[in-house]
Amino acid sequence: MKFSILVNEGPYTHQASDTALQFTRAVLAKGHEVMRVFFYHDGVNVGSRLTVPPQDDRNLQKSWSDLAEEHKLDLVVCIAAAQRRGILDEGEAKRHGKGEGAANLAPGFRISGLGQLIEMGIESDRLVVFGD
Amino acid sequence: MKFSILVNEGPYTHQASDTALQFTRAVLAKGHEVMRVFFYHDGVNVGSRLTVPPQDDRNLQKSWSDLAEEHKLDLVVCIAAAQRRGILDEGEAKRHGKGEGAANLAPGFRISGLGQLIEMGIESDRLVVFGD
Amino acid sequence: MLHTVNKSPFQTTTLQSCLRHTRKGDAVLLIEDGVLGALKGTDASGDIWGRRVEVAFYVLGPDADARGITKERMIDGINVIDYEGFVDLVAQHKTSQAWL
Amino acid sequence: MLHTVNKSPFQTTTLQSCLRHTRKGDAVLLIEDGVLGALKGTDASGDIWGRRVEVAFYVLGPDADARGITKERMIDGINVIDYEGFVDLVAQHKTSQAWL
Amino acid sequence: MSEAAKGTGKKVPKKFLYVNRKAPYGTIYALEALEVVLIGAAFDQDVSLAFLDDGVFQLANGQDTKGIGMKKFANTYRALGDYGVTKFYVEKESLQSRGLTLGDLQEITYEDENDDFKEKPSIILVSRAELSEVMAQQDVVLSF
Amino acid sequence: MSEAAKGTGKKVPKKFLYVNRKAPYGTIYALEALEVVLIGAAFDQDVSLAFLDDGVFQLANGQDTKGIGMKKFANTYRALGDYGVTKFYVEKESLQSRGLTLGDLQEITYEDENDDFKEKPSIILVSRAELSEVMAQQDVVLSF
Repeated sequence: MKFSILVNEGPYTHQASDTALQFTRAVLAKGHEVMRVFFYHDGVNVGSRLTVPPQDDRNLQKSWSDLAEEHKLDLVVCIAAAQRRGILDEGEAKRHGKGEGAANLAPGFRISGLGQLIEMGIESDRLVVFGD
Repeated sequence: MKFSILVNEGPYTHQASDTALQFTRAVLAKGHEVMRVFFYHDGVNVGSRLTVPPQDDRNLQKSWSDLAEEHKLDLVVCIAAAQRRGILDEGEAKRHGKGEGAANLAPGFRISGLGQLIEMGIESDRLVVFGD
Repeated sequence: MLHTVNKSPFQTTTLQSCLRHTRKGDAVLLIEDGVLGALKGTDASGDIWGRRVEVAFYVLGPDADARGITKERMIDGINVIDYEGFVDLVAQHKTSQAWL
Repeated sequence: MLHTVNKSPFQTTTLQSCLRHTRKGDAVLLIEDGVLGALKGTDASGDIWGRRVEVAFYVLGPDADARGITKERMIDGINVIDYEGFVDLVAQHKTSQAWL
Repeated sequence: MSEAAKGTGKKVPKKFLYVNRKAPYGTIYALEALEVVLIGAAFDQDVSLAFLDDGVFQLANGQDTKGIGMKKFANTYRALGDYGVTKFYVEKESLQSRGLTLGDLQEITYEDENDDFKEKPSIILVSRAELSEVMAQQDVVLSF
Repeated sequence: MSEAAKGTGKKVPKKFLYVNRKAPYGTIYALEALEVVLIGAAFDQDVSLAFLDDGVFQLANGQDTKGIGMKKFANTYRALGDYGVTKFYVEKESLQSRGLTLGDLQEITYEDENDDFKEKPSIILVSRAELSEVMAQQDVVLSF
């Protein structure tokens, strides 16, 4: 079965991105397909490569990036939500004059539009929402 | 009278940092002193220089930075909360190997410890909390 | 003591919890989505009405305006203030407690 | 329809609103702080008890464990599942609705 | 439905429901949900909006956000008809609990292209039971 | 009190109350509040903690967070006594509404240096009215 996942909250503050991560792992463990994970609202903050959680705590960005690499997941950060909250890839950082090296989007994530969320609804068998 | 302000939520998602901004302006307009504004929890995200809000919307980071410049405000972002959420000044960015130009702390903000929050409580006449 | 409440009384139990901890002479200021609690004739308005004698109630006007809540639709006796009035309220009370 | 609820029933009205919109044959899964709703003998437990005949109730075990809520302390008839059980529940129902 | 679509090789539109349960301005969810609806309108699906609990305040009349320095987006709901988004299910019980009537909400209409472009109301007042029925019929439910 | 302090040039400790009303793990507020309490303990103020509403779950026995992949921080409350944080006001009505008794909470104690280092309970069970009284006596109330 083809699953898609929507993550509406940022890391650490709300449990949503933890639950979504565990859920996504379980979807894969059960042999289902994950079409895409879409990060919206504060969820875009999961895709910041600048987070430095305490050493005895989990690292949510890294966990997602690793899972994406291992399973070729499509992790999409909403461009409008990301701009509002200061998550930029290289193109965006340059376009907005934020200076060399300022891009903070983590490996394995890409920035795209809300159409990608609608597509998930259209093309997946199941869409599951995690938020606050 | 000496006021201090605690901001517990990030920009745009919750109204807390808007209300805190309007409140701080009113404190100054009434001739009171603002000892410090402390940003905790997701509030640290107010201090990201990478936010690019829509052109017809307010720019919260810029509004705070401008207010700080105009009134010599002390805007402090909690270091532990900021690391978790990926808000780093130059020293922090370097220390954690995030690469040249990666620091995303906005002008007028500084990163410091939770002791600064306790100090606000001890030394201010009034401490007001905005959050979710 | 000045209490601030920023949550809708229809969505959370925050206002209720705040009101149960108010004492005679306290002030309660509704801000942000908390201003929805000022509406009269709702499932929640009895809570404020029941405390109106002992507690002074205030609403942040700009937040009420944003949500289309006019003075006429508010529970009788609630005072509408602006941000400077908010500052005055804080100054008048030794301590503020935010019910988040 | 599978409904998920991630809020405490003591703090918000989300579980109540969800339950009022469930139909016969629906499933409700409590996750995150929502698992507090599974406790028996609380001010909130009547809501779930009242819907237990028409609706199947599930609790995400890892979330219950984290909050110290053992099976014995849950309302009778609630099923405890893990993340893979969550996936199965989603697969079994055409649509999921998250009550946020 | 997706089975049928597979059989013919033609895509049948899916039924999308956007659930609005939060008040505007205190949090961004109402605004960013609306942004999804706007983008989603371009995809030719069968779109409905539900307004229940504090979500009914999103449609309230007389909003004036100048004092809080935020952008008022209530007018945008009125433009959705032009994008083919014409089903706004508003829950009666949610209005009643909040002391509201239909008259406290903005008027939202669309021009029915299947009926000589007559102007018709987009808001459909429904009971809780009716709204539950609408929810049950959906293929995709998005809540924010 | 601050007036008196000014007069003598000596600083009288302020009464700090940390208000905990949220359950742990679903959101970070409980954990980050605890981090403030830990830092605050170094400042020699008169510190109290209040646990009411869902905040009482922060002290619940038997928490096991392995399954959710998060760090369990409940043990840290037990260490606060060593830092001079010894007043944990827990509201009776909040426990009752949630079907809890004192026995469902961790035991938290401190050694009283003014009483031959006897081990004493840090948790003080109070009624809602008593907690309101405690709140009213504070100089600084921090809520997260």
